[in-house]
Amino acid sequence: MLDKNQIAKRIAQELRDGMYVNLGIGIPTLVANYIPEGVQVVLQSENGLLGMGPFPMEGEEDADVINAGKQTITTIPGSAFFDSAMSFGMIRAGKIDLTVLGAMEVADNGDIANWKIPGKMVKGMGGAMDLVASAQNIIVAMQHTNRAGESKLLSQCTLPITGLRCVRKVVTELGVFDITTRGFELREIAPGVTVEDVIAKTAGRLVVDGDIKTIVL
Amino acid sequence: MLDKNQIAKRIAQELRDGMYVNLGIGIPTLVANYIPEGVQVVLQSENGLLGMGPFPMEGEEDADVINAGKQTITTIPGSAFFDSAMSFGMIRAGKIDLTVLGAMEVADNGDIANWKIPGKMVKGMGGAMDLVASAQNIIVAMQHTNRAGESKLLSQCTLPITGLRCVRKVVTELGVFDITTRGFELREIAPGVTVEDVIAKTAGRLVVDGDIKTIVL
Amino acid sequence: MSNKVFAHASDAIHDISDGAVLMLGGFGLCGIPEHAIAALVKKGVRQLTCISNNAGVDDFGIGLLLQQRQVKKMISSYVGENAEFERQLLSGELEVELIPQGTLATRCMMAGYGIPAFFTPAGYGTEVAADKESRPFKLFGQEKDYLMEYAFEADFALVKAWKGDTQGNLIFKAAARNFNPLMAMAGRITIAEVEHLVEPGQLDPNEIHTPGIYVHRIFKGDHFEKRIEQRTVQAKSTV
Amino acid sequence: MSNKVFAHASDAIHDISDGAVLMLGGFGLCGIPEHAIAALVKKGVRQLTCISNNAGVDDFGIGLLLQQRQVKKMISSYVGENAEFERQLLSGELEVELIPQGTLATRCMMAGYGIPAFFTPAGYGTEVAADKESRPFKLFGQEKDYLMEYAFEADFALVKAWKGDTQGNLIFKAAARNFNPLMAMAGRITIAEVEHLVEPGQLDPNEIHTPGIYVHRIFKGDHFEKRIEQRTVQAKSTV
Repeated sequence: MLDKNQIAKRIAQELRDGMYVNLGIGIPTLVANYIPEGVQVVLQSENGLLGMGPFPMEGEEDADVINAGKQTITTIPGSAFFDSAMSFGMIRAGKIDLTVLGAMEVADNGDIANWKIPGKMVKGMGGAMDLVASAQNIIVAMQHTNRAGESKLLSQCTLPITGLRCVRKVVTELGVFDITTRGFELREIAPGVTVEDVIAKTAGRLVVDGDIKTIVL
Repeated sequence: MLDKNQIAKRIAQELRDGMYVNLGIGIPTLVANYIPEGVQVVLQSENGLLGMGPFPMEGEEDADVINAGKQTITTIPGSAFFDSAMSFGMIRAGKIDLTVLGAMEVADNGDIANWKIPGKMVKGMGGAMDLVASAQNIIVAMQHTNRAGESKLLSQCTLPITGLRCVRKVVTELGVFDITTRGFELREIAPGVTVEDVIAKTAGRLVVDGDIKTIVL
Repeated sequence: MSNKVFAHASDAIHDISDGAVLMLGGFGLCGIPEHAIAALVKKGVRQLTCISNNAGVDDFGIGLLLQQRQVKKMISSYVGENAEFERQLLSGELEVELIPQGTLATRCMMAGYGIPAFFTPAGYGTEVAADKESRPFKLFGQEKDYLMEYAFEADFALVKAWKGDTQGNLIFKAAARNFNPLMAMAGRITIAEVEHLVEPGQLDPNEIHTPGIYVHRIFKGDHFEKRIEQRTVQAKSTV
Repeated sequence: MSNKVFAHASDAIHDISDGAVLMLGGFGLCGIPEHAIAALVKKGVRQLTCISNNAGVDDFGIGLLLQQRQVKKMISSYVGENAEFERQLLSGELEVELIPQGTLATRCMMAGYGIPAFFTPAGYGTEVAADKESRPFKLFGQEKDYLMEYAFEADFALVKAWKGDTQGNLIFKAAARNFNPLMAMAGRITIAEVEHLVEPGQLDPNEIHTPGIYVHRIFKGDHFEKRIEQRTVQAKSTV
C-alpha cells in the first residue's frame, strides 16, 4: 500500500522533461516534491502563473504571489504571469501536457466526479470543470475507497459529474490503472497488495492481464 | 463648397473632450489637425495603439511605431500598445466614441459601401467591416459625388456593402447631413452652396426643413 | 481632458445603488478592490449581485458585504472559506450561481471584446450544461462537444491594479492580475483602485495591461491591507 | 529542460514542407518574421497557405514568397501595395480569401484560447456573411445581428518578437505586437524570431506578452531590416 506521498512519487515518474503540468490541490500538489532528477517541468497555477516555485522563505512571502490553492509561493527564472482568461485559454487549447487531480469518484469510461456531494454545502467547481474538459492527459490521484470503504473506481459515477470520459490514468494506494475502452487496466500494483485486494475494492470494470509490475519508487 | 481640409475641420467640431476616436485613412486622418482648443481626444489606431501622436521628427522615425495607414508616428504621454484582437475588441465593445470613415456610397438608411468595386482589383476590407459593425457613432467624410458626377448619397448602395444601417452623419463639400429614419437630413450647408445644389446632387431621400445653418469653420 | 481621477473610494462609488450588478476582481483575497468594498460597506447599498471568482473570508473582501447582508446574489466559481456565506446560503437569504472558473473569466473578457457568445467545453455533460445549447466542433484535430456561453456584463466593475495613470491605464502585479483586467473590460462603469497613481507618460506604453479606454474612474487606495489567505513558507532553518 | 532554441532560421523551419498552412505575424511590414520568410524562400517550399493580415510589398515580407511563386493561397484582410500579388491574383495563379481584420485577429486568438467558435458583428449583411450562421444577441443593452466565426489554426505560426527567453517567453515592442501574440497561440508549432534572446529570469514575469507554453521554437535573428512602408516625418525646420 502506498501512502499519500508515495502516490505522489509514483505519479512524478510520469513527468517528462519540458512538460507543462497543472497540479490540483491535495495529493497532486505533493507531486512537485518528487520531480525526478534531470527532469524539468513548468508548473502552471491556473490563477495566472507559469513557472511556480517553492514556498517563500519565512518573511519573504508576498500577498500578490499566490497559487491556485491561495498559498504564498515564489516565481522561478522563466516564470510568466497572465490573467485568468489566458490561463484557462491555454488549458482549453490543450497546451498543458499533464494534469493531476484528486477525485471523489472515477468511472471505468473516464468520467470523473470531484466537485459536489448532494446534501452537503457546495463550494463550487473552481477550475475543475475547465481542466477536465480540456486537459489532454489527466491522471487522478486518490484513495481507492471512500471513508465508508466503498470503491471510488466505479462503473458509473454516482455523484454529480465534473467531466466526461477524460481521465486517462488513476493512481491509488493499491496500484496504477490505465483507463482504456476495456475499463480500469491494472498496470502496476503496490508492494504488499494482492490482485485479490484490488479486485475486492474495485467496483468498475477491472482488467487484470498481461504484465503487472510491482510499483518501484 | 468645402475643400478636404474644411470637411475635416467641420468634423473636428464634433469632437468632445475625453473622446476616444478612430480616424480612417484619407480625409478622416486630416481631422486630427483641427482638434478644437481645450478639447483632448485619444486617437486609436486599430493596429494596436491608443494615444497616437504626430509624425516623428525627421530621423526619429521608428519602424515599430506605425499607425493603421502604415505611416511612422509617435506616442504621447498616456499611450498604450496592445494586440490586434484587443484593438478590435474595444471597437466591438463600443468603447470608441467616434469613428470617422471615408466611403464610396452611403444610403439614406445608413448603409455604407467603402471596400470593393466589382471589376476592379479588390484589396480587402481591412478593419472597415469591424469598425462599421461596431462603432456607436460613425461620421462619413467624403465627396458628395463620384468622378462621373453621380451622387454618392443614395437610396440604396449599388456597390458591395461594408455594413448595414450604421452611418449617423455625413459631411461632404456641400453640407452636413444627419441620417435619421427620414433619410439624409440637411443640417448645415457649405458657404456658397444652395439648397438646390444639394437637392440636385443627392439621390437618396433628402430632408430639407427646419433650421439649416451655414457651416462656420 | 475629462477627469477620471477621484480622491476617495467613496466618491468613485457614489452612484452605485441598491440592486446594482457588480464585478469584483481578485482571486481569493489576492488583488481584490478592498477600498471599493470598504466604501460599499460604509454606504450600505443592498441587494447587490456580485460577480467574483470567490466570496472573500468572513472578515475581509466580499465577506464584509455578506456580514452586512448587502449581497442578494453571488456569481462565483468557488465560495469556500466563509462561514457567514454558508449560513446565508443554507438559510435561503443568499442566492448563489456557480460557474466554472475558466468560463467565468472568459465570459467577462468576451464582453470587453464585444463578443456576445462563444463555445467552451467546460461543463459539457454536467449539470452546468442544463438548458444550454451545445454542439460539436473540431479544434487542433480533436472533435468534442462544447457549450454555448454568453458574455457577462456588469453595471460596475471594481478592480484593483498595482499602478495606474490618470488616463486609466493599468498595470497589475504578479498573481494579483487574475480577473482584474477581464472585469475591467466588462463594466459599463469601471472603477480602478491603484497602489500607485501616476501622470500620463510614466507608464511604459508597452507594459500596460488594461488600456485606459476601459477604465472610467480611478483612485489611489490609502493603504492596502493585502491580507494573505494561506501563509505558506519555508522555515529559514531548513535552508 | 528540453531545448527550444535554434541557431538559425533555417533550422527552426526545417520541417515546414510543401502545402503547409502558415500564420505570419505583422501588420504591413511592421513586426514581420523576416528571417523565417527568408529561410522559406531559400528552402523553396511551395503551395503554402499564408494567413497574414497583409501580403508584404513586392520585394519584402510575404512579397518575397510571392515572387518565387511559393504561395498557393493568401488569407488576409488587406493585400494592397503589391504588384506581383495583383498579377498572380488576376491570372488565377493565386487564391485569396479576404477576412475582416478584427475577425482575423480574433479567430487566431480563439484557437489559442481553445474556443472553436464565437460571434462577431463584422460582416453581417455583407458578402462576408455568405453561408455563415447568424443570430441576434444583446450586449451592453444593444441588440444586433452577429455572424458565427470559427477559430483559426495553423501548422506553423511564424512570429517576430522584440525579446524572448530560452523558454519561449516573448515581449513585443510597440505596434510590432499586432497579430504576433495572437498567431503565436494558434500554431501547432510556433516559431518565434527575436531581436534579443536572453536567459530565463531576465524578462520580468509581469511584462511577458506571450508565455513560453505557446512557443515551441525560438531563434535570434542576425539583423532585422525592419523596413518602413510609409516614412512620414515632420521636417526639423518646421519646429
